[in-house]
Amino acid sequence: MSEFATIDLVPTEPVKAESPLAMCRVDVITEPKAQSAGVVVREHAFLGHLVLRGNAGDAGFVNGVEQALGVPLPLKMGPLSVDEARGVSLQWISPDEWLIIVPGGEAFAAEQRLRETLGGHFAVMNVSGGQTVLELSGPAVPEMLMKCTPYDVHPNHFPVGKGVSTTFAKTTAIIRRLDEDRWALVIRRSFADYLYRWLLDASEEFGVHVAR
Amino acid sequence: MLHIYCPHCEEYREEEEFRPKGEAHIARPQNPEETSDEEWGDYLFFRKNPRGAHHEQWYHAAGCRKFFNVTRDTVSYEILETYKVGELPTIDDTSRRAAK
Amino acid sequence: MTQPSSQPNRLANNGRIDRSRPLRFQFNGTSYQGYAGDTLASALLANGVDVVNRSFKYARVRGIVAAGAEEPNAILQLGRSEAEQVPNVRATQQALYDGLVATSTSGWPKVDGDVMGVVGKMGGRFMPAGFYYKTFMSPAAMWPKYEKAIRKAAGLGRAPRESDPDIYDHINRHCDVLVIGAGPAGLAAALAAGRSGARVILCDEQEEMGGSLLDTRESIDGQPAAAWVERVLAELAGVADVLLLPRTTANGYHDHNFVTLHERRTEHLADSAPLLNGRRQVRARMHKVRAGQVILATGTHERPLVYANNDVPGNMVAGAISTYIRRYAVVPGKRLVLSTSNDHAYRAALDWHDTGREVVAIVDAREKPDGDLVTEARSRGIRIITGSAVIETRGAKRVTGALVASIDIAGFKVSGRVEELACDTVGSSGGYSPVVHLAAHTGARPEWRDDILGFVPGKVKGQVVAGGVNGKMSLAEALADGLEAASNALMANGLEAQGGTLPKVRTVREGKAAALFDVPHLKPTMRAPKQFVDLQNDVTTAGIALATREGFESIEHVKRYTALGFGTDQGKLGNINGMAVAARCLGQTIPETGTTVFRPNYTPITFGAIAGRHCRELFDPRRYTALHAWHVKHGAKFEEVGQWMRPWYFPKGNESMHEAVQRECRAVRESVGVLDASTLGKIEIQGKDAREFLGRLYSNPWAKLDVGKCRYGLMCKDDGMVMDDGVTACLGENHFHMTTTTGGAAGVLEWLELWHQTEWPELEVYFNSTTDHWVAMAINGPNARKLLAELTDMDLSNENFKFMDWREGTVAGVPARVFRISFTGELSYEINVQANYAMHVWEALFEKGEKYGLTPYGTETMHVLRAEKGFIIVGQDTDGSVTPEDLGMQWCVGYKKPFSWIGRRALTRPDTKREDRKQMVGLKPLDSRLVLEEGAQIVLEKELKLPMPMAGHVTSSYFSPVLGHGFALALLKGGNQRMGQTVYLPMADGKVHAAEVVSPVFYDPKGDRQNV
Amino acid sequence: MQHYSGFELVKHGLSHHENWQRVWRNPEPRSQYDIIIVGGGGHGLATAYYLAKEHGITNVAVVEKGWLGGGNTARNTTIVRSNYLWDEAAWLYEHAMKLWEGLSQDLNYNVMFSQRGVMNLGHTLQDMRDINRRVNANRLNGIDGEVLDVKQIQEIVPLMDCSRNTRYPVLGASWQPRAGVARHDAVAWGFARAADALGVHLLQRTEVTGIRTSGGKVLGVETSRGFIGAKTVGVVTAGNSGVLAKMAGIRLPIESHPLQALVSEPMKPVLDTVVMSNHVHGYISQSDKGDLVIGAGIDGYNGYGQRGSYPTIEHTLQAIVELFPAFSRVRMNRQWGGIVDTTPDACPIISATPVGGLFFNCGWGTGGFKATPGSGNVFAATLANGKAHPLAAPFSIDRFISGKLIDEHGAAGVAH
Repeated sequence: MSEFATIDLVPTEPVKAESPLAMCRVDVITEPKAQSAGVVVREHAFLGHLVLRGNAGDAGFVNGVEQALGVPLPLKMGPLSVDEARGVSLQWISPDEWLIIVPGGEAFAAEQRLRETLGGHFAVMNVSGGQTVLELSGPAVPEMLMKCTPYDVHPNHFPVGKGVSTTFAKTTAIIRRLDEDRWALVIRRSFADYLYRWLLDASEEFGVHVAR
Repeated sequence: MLHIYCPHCEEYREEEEFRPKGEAHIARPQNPEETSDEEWGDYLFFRKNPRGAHHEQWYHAAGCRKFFNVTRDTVSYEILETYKVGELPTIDDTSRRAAK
Repeated sequence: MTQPSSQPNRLANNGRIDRSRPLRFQFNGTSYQGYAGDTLASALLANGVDVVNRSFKYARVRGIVAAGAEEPNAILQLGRSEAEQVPNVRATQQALYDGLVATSTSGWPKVDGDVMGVVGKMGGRFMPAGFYYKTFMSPAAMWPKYEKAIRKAAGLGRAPRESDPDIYDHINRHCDVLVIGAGPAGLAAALAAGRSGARVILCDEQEEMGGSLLDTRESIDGQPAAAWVERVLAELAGVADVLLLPRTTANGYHDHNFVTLHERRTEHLADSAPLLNGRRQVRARMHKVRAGQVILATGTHERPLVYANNDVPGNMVAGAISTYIRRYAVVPGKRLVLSTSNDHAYRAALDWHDTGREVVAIVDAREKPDGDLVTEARSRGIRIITGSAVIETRGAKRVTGALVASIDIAGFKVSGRVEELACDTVGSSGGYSPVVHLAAHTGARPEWRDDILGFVPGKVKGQVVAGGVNGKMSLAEALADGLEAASNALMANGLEAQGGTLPKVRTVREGKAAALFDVPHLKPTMRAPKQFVDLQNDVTTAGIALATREGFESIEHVKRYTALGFGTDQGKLGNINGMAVAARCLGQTIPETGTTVFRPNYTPITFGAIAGRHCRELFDPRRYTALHAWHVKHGAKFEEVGQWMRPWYFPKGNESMHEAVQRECRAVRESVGVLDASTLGKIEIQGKDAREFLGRLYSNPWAKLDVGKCRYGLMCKDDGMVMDDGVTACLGENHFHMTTTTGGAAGVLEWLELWHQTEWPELEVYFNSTTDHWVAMAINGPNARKLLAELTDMDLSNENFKFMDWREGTVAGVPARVFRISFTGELSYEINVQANYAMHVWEALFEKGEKYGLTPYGTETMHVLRAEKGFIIVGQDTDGSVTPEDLGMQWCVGYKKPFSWIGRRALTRPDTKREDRKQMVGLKPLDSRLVLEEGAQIVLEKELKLPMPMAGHVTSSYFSPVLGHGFALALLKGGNQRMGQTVYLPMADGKVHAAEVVSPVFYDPKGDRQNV
Repeated sequence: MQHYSGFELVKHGLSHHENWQRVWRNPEPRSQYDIIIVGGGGHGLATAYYLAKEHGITNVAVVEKGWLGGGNTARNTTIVRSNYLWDEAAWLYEHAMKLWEGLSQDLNYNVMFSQRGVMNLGHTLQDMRDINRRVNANRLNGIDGEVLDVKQIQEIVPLMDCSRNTRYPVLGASWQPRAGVARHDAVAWGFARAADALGVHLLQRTEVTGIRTSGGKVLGVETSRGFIGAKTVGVVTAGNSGVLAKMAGIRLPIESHPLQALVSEPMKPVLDTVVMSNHVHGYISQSDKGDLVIGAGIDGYNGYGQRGSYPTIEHTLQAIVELFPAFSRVRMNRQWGGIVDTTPDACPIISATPVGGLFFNCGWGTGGFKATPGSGNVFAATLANGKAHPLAAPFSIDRFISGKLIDEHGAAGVAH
């Protein structure tokens, strides 16, 4: 009798997949060209999203995570742990919770590695179907974000490589700063339509381009 | 609008990220079946509701999803300290009077 | 270009208006011309318009008295089209734009020939403060008619009756230093802070920054003050972390230095926001600022003196006269009499004199005024009457003369003979009140200072005060105070002041002001002509005297009884004078009488700006499942549950809801139907204490649930009342999958976290929401197994996949967890797959399901089917006052569980033990075609006699196609004892329905159908 | 008591209003009263008035730390209705409603009670079930009320957006025609004037600093003007009940929260009834002066600051603009906060206490103003007889021990 039920939810043979934005209807004027847009929105769909829970005070856990994922476990709010090349990121959500994002289809492997490496009290939960990532770029992104969140996005307060979970319009979102002028949002599937509409509306004055 | 220091996120966040949860440090009786109706009613409903320093529980709903405690003046709304669940407050009205 | 002659009061040169940009506008149907840079008020004065409104209570004619936010009279209606109407615009704060259309907000048939005016003149005498409390009482039946008349007479402008064409938004800002007010102190502070590398926001409510520097006679660094303003603004504009916000009013100062700044972005351009590079722009934007330090540099408001008939057009605040002359090149009259208690107001006479128009006299309340301005006035040969004041003005629609008399301030009486001076304008000044409003918003009581005869702000944490609002009245003091404020604010932010240099100004020597507020008259207060304290609300010295004599002695009582300060100007001109009058009537000092608490907003703000973009589809999130597009495509009608949009029913052709639901029900009972169950909350639970934890939160036992099994659970609050329910599956020894109600999901997760974090942190368990991760498709009906078999290789045999089992496998090639649970009582499988692949599986189901007539069904059919089985819906069949036992769910209560689970103790309280509590029963209407109304109240007596005792109510009610009759679930007092009895339901239409009390399980009581 | 009428106004007008008498005296406290009422708000003053009028007890003092009617009486949104769900609450509020209907005449003071109707909107199917349930219950309790469909709503409130375009379309409403609004300050002043005329002492600027007891019985109150004795003390101090209870060593099932309200600038009549929506959290009416009077739910945290959080104001106005898009250009003039004492079941506490002779009337939450005459009336009877008036009995503090709550949070869930 097993302690945990694990399952790879990605079909072996390819079937139609739909991202949370598949149903969204766009009804604001968008810029035809990314160059002329103040805000460019691009979805990174179908990535692997895992929630990791565990005891940050336990060195075995901390080292185990790094061993399993190849990136160190962030131990405080803010700085992301990222391996751009492998498309792996690790974000502190709370003192005993982290968000792992891996390339599409790799969530199960990552979970397996963690379960093999880690001992004691921990949890790994797959939420890949429930979240998606929106990349935001363009000169107007910071000001647009100020219309969405009370969190201070000034470079002094929100340096490159930081990620926070905060209030976004009338729901919540994770905001990440990827580099000087690239940002990312991690949003929940069922709120995707609302947030997408909100984003396009907030971006309208700057000119918004949706990259597909 | 309150500006609240989250002891887990270790920075100030806007009130909109949090939800107030009422009086803190209300422990559930260890042996509920042995409590009198008065004791149980007291645990469920009766509150200190002070005018002054209030030890209250908040939930960082949009952030780290942790419950934590706040000592807040219910008249000036000044936040005197925030501390984690399991820790004890260092400030109450007596200590504030002494400090003055 | 038209000649200034078309604007009789416009000067040929000077001023900050642009004579090369004439603008046409309309006021009360007449067309006028003004210039870019005008306010509506300055343009009206330039055109010699004296009467702008009728007063609120006495309908007296009123003109413009001030030049800014403190204006009480010039409250106008703006807008050409119906949708663009804006009520109650203050003409002194409205920039003129081409095509502006304004009308008075009162006056019928026209503002300067108003019939109410007659009523006012006569009736005024019989309408003292609070008169309506004393009359309109009998006969009682007449009050509604009186009230109708009162309402018609009241109010200023009118609301539009069509939707606002404009949009508004919010922006969140953070800064080290927020400077409010861009006058001398504010500019000096912002410059110093900006140069020191701080994040600075500087806002000012006016069209142009500069405040008093835009119309001062003084110079800075040897140049006109306005030139210094331009230099400072230019430098600040070049600093990256400095944000300049003109046309932006700090309207609310909230806790912990949170300040709302209302920026008017297009109100100076047109009735509604024009497009900007082809894109919509917002009419107004609310900046929500969290500031490290707030520097209040809000300056002062000049107090007019209070004397008889001080409301006749042509009576103005002295400083406003200077503003109109120097800033707008408008002289609001021909012959000026100035009545003052201080030196500063002499500027008005000098500015007037500069234009070549006549200054009849300066009437100074002081015996021996001196000081530089006095000397200059003397040197110009202007007549100065000392120890005196204007005690009354003459004139109907414009001042024609002023009665001047020497007065004894201490004795509060006229001490000498009265002289009448012919004039058309009376400027008055009783001193300067610091603008303390914002500081008062956070609860800080203003403090009185005798040296400046005014209140200054009380202490607020993180607030620094600078300039006039800090009692530093002269230009030199204000600039220095601004610098000091900046360095204090910077220090508090851990920054150091750099490059702050004090500009050079020549100090103007001013003599001490006299403490004069309202001016004595020859007649006693109650008999003298009206002396207005609060012009907008027609509050007079007599009204305040009456209030205090009747016993309204607290200033709050005086305010409320007389309406002092309740206008849209919040008493900016009148409050201090009113307090002074009350103080005199009560024989107290002003500080003893106390101040009143000012509230947000500093000046009124449109609802739209406060609401921002959070309206219509952005008012609140709508949540959708991954299958929503399919539901829409297939004509679903939706029901909103929580924020979720759930298919309610799927009408075919022109089916009614009833027909559709009956069809869907039959399909499920007879063949197979499918429900999108994705909105149910899902919580994944891992950890070796997960089982123990479930046992503590659920009312029923969990110790012996095997891996591969599911169980229904009830959750209670610790008061014993049901809060949520759902099925939880044991995925592994230390691994569970919990489901909750759709609306309860977030609350339940928070509930689990609360108990774990605050009561039992020692339990090794973690929770996380997986609601959005999974899509759940519930196939229900006798053919459910056949259908599923076509899409999966799982062993679906009843032996190996029993009711309340779950199995793992693939469905339509997609990895899935399948739960054999049923909310309909039919053979049922709930297929859970990762949301991204759900549409593929759903479509595959319909492909294979065609031959079985697979029918999509919505929440309404689900409700009927579950109710036939007596399954409850938390929130519909319960209301926070229902225990598991009330629901007859003792089978779901672990009385023997070792741990006293949440809610257990409450079940033994006296009231929860009562036999006659409301209990869940079924109701069978005696008329089988009848469907009882949900919410119908149950009584035990057939004949109606109101009031009559009620025994319960219907919680759920439907027509059952399979039973062939209507049926209902109800909560009924002592219901368990009433089986078989007949109860009655009296309805609004007078009908009284009868129903039999039966078991709540109407269909397949043994549960055979779900076990096949 | 000097009589008020239109005729008197004219008469006094001719004498320049120089002969109006004081509406109440400022007496020196006696050392002993039969009954002391702590709290000079609407409820306390009404209690004093009915003690004198209906029970002939005039040796009564109302002890007020500030000015009469200066608490929530001066800070509420003046809505009066009685369409509560549960019998006990409905009976109490209907008792108040009947008193409201003759109050101006009874007090000879125009409290401007305007029965313009109150509408509670439903936006979901469950809202409508709850509305049906409540209206049916009201009808059987002899309280007026009906369920309106969208068309009927539109006729009563033409400016409201009843289309499907709103985020939460209106599905229907409950409607109580006899409900309405009143002039809040006038209620306090009217009761004060009438009570004073019957001999009651109104002691303003007199702060209670302690409650003196002996042998489990109350002896009187310590005040800023010295000790004042009485064998019966009734505490009616909304927003301060906890503080007073502490003085007597009693705990209450009460938490004090800010309740915010706001008004627009005055405008010509545009809304002739009271519209409330619990689902989108906002309610609105128009005062006789022309202001739109707007409120919402309470703020989440405990507070005695008479101000709340800005987001509450934002959400409220979002709801109002959602219901009335034409009001988007209307401007908010002033906002403020009151302090409401909330109980776990959103019903008041009218109760004896463990201290003999000491009674509390508190916990009215957001519903206090509408109950003013009824609350004073039953509390007066309770104080006069030393035992609960039948309508007050169910509101004893014991219910929080026995569990017999009157849960208006439940299906009724209608605030204010």
